[in-house]
Amino acid sequence: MTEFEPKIVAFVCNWCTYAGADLTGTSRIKYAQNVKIIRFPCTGRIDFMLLLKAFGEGADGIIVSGCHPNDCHYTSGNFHARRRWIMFRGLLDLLGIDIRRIQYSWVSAAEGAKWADIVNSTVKTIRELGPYTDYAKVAGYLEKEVKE
Amino acid sequence: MQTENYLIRKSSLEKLFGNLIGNGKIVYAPKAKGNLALFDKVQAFGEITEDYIVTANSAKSVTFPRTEKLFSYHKSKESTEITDAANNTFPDVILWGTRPCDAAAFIPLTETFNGDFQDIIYNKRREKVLILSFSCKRSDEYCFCTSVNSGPGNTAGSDVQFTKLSDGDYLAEVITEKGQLLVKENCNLFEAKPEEDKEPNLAIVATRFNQEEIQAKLQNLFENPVWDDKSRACLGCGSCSYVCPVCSCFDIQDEAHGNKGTRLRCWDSCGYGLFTMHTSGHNPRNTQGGRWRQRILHKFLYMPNKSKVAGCVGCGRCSRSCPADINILDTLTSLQEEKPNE
Amino acid sequence: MSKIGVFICHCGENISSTVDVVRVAEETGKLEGVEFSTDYKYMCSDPGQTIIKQTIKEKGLTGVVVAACSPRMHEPTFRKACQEAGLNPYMCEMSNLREHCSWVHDKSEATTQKAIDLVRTLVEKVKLNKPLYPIKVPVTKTALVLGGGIAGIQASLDIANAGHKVILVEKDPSIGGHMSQLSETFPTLDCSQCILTPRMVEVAQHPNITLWTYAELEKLEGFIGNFKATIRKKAKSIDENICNGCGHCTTKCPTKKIPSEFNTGLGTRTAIYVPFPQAVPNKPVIDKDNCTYYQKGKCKICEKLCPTGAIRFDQQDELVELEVGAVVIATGFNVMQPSGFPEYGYGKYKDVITGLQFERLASASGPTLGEIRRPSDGKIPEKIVFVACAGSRDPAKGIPYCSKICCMYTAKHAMLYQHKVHGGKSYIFYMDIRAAGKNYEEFVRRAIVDDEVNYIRGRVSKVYEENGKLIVKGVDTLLNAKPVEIEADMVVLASAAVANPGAEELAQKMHVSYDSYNFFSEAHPKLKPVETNTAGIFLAGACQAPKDIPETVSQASGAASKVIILFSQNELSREPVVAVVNRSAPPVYSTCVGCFMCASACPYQAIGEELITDRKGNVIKRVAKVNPGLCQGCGTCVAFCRSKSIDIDGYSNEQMYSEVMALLNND
Amino acid sequence: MNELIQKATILLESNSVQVVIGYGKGSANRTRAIFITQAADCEKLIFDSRCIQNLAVYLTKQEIKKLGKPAIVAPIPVLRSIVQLAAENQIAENDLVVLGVTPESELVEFESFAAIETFLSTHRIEIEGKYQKTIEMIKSMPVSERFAYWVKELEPCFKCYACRSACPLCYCTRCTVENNQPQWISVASHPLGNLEWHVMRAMHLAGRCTDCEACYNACPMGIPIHLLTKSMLQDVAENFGTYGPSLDKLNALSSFKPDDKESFIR
Repeated sequence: MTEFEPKIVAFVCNWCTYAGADLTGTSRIKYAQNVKIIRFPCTGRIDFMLLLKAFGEGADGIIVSGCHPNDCHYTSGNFHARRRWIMFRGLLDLLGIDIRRIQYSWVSAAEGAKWADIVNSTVKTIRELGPYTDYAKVAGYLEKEVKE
Repeated sequence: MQTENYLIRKSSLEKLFGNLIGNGKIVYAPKAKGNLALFDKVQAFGEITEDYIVTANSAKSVTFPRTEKLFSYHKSKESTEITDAANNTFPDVILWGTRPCDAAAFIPLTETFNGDFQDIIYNKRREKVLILSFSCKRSDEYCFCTSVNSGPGNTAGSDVQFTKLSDGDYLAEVITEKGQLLVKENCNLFEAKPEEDKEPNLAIVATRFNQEEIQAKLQNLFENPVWDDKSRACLGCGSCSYVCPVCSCFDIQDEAHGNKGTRLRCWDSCGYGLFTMHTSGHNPRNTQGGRWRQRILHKFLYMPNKSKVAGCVGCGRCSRSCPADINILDTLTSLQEEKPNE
Repeated sequence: MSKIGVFICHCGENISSTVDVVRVAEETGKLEGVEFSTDYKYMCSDPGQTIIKQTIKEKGLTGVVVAACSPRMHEPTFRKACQEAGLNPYMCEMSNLREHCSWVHDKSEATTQKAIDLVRTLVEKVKLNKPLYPIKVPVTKTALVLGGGIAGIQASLDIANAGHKVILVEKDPSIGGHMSQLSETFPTLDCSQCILTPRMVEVAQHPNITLWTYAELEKLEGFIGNFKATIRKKAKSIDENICNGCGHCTTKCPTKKIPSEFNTGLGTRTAIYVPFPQAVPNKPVIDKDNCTYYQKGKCKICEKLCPTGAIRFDQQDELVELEVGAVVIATGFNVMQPSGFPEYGYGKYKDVITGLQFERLASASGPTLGEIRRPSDGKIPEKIVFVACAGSRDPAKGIPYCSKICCMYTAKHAMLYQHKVHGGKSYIFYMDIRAAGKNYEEFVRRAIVDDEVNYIRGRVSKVYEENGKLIVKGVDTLLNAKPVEIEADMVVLASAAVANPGAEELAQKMHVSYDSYNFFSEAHPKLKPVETNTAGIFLAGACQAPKDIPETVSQASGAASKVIILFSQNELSREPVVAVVNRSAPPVYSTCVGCFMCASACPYQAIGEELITDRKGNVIKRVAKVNPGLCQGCGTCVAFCRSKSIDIDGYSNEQMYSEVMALLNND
Repeated sequence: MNELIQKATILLESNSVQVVIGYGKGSANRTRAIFITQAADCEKLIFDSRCIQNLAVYLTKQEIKKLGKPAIVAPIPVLRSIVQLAAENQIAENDLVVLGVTPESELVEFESFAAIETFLSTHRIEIEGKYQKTIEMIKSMPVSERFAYWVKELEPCFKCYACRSACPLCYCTRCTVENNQPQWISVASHPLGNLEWHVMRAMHLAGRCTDCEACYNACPMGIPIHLLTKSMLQDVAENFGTYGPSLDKLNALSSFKPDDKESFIR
């Protein structure tokens, strides 16, 4: 049996985490292929609905990452994002949407190694949790071909 | 066919249910939820409630589901492959415990789906539905079936109608061949029953207006303050349409996932502002008054004009569920007093 | 219908060695709307760009995806190429196959599959791109330079000499910075002050430079070309316009025992003081924390003595708002206090000092007038030990990086000692000698060969006092790790160069990024070494990383030239990545309902209101409106808008949504 | 409620307002919103414990705005909504007369929205114990079970949007769900569409919801969607220390504190 390869989408800001992930590359630090990045100008731009959409389209895990507090390129986008995540996370948890599948992090442009660590540890967590079949069942209602 | 009457004992009713479930049929029946009764899939006889005037939702979703897959597609750069849902086989469904009004509602509903266009999916689903209605012993002030040519013991639309008799047993009126087949398959549960007047076992529902009169009046009531007056509190939601057993408006939606996708038919409501919104931003029906008028005219003028059947069976659900307490009977009775425009 | 061109770069072998680029081109070529796809060795090369340009013209492409390195590297390159071929530059997107794929994964099917996914995602995005046109904003041709060390001085002079106004803000009472504290400079041994002071004077006299000492940045708002800076001018307690700098006050001030910052605590100063004789401006300030009048309410001797009546005890800090077009950060560095290394005995033994303190001892203007004397008893040391890397390259207790300047200045210190103390013996404990620089290696050689400085490769394990001597115990790793013990009279620690204590706070005020050591981050380690991530803010000198003087001066001139380039235009073209509130035909006008939550969330106060009126002027609707000059394109408002009435060009709702869809649906 | 009737009559007679939005007799044992434009009709006004619809919803409806300047009968939940609507620039002080009604059925008049805010400071939102218990019960389920619980609870939702229409704070002219570029939320009322809709609705009310329960009361299927907003009210209070509506334009989600605490961001 082949190992479960989780699909993980990373929503990252352009200035810190995207640059940090660039540094991971420049530093040739290896990490798992499962995580694919979508670039946003700022974590403040990341609409909570996009995270939900990602699960709806079959993501097993999500990473959301941006500048550390006080480091936002736009001064406060990440502060707004943080409040939004606090609320969103509470709501998802109440609804039984598995919040262990969303890893939030602050990764600066200088933290190439931290980015690799976030990716690898998230992949590990999601591997342990397995495919997100609960959500896939709901999302795949029209297909009714969800693989258990 | 001629209606055949049988008697079914109280205890046999549960056996009948057991036989149906045992044969792998899908059964929808009223289930209690808080203060409401909802039509829902049931597995066990005990899940079914008897304590309801009508269910909060109607039974129409068995033939006209709120989300119906019409087809799915898979496209590539060169070609597109389509899987038509009309080729699907639909399951046998039994509606257990519908009220006569709900059963009767399938008549106008079927008319709508067989007008200029014969809707294959609707018809395939309809063929598979067996309607076992239970006549009404109780009614409330929202009920007005008798005003729309129906009644608490109306058998139109039902395959079999059960009426609870004073001794707790049931009169089973078999109206259709489908109903006959049911009796045949469960003949040990049905006993012969001589002709009996079921009226004493039915609720009394006062006649509040005359449908034909209203229909005639509405020809000339397009411009009338009653529409705005009676809909002033309307919040513009779609609950009246969605609980209505006859409302059949739908919206076509495509849900795409990369190169794959599905075309869906989803319920829609004339109560929404967006229902008639044009791309330009212009909206010919731009107030709730206009929308309320449309709802009434559609049911009581346009539908009977077109297909001889009114679009209302008098179940009163729309009034019961309206969050702003807009009462269709209020509007209809006050229409009776209106003088038509010259 | 979209006609997208996909161009996969091998980046030599950087991408192609782990990603099957031919397959990526093949697979993405099958995507709907992709008109053309190819791979090439170096897309950024001239021939590579030519392929893109020709394909745009020949195939009539409506969008381009270049799958190569990070967009942070080459997005401008490829956008320019598209523009040259007649395609709006914003119709070009980059997929990051190098930093985010080939460099972080091993060669495998999964790596190639990820590359395909990444390219497909950008293909779907670019289909929804729309042509954007640069936004023009005016440029205020005044530069703000923070820090009056050699970096700030050089940058100010260069900008001023190009004909632009400069406001130079220095937190201390005088400009000059660390360089003014140095004795001689390597590798030429010319006197630091001799070469610096003329520049300081030039700054003071330059008609284009406004010098504010004893002042700090309070707040910075706005954006490139249009910053609004608030400067706190700390109360000096004197009226600078009246003071003639006679110095009576400083000689008569009764509080005389304050350790002099300029002399690194090796000398003293008064409460009203000029930090050093060559200070610019050469006018005193009152140190309120140490002034008898401010502390006890009595004294005012200086006020009585002042011939011009310039003392102002009631002076308050003043906040001044400035409009500037660019900022140069030149706030320098600090020297790590080696108290975290008890084995060296710093702070315990008076004769264990830092390199910077040694500079003051060796300086002709220093407390010993340039004679090397022990702080404890004023004796001339016969044996002196220098410890290099006292904190540097020490991830455990100090800092992991190399402070870069210590090897050279320690060689210089030993050399100065040998020149000043004939017959003295000097020892340097070192890890490696790093002398890369013009004439640097030769300089160190001279110390070893001509001046007979004893270099010992090894670490010092302990310094302790015994019979008036400092016993230095160490090891010589070149002699089979033989233990070494030296009875020294003085020990000099080449303590690490670290960021200023206020650096983090300053970076946050200015919204520039900084590294984990609190040094300010350049926008690109190689190609944008003087820019920060915030447009219009530049870096000069050791605030970015430890640097020697020539390097600092070069970077300062580099930063200055960036400012001058910016000021060479009257208008600035800004990235048109800005938010827009939707508008539509009547009767809708806009789906905005005017709740203005976006406005309260906007970090730039870029959202105002607009009244939509009918022909008679009656207000029909009140909606939000974005000022594109102020909007910086963060998109926070977009995620806030419940009715999705505000959107951002370049990262629109549709684009981000389609990226999520495309990334997760590989069919 | 003679006091209320008198006041309404005076307002209409003096033409200080053109319409009084209040409660009147409804079907069966219900009450319903009535819109009185003639002073003589003021006698139809009633107020008792059955008057649970949140009338503030009408303040932003174009059909009601057309009637002229309104006076509104405002028990506590309506007052809360008025404050929040004011903070969100949807109503102006001079364009509205507020006829406050205390829980003891006494009439209170307000000189300004600020006065309403002050009044409300003594009538704070409190999540009733029974709801707290239910929320706790749900939260204590294993995650998979909790998800199944909600999927089942939301199953009857056929997206009539009565929850949205009845909510005074859902005043957008175009709801996210009506935006199809992109189609953020499935229009279909299948399990995913329902889940997405309710997540979105709750998130859009985060920091804004005034706990009037209009959404729950409106739901024809009796879905306990108010539990979502109630739980979020608790979250706002726990995390940001604010609770309930305020005239302050900065509500919980359009503001922040640099030292907001969280425990989950690495």
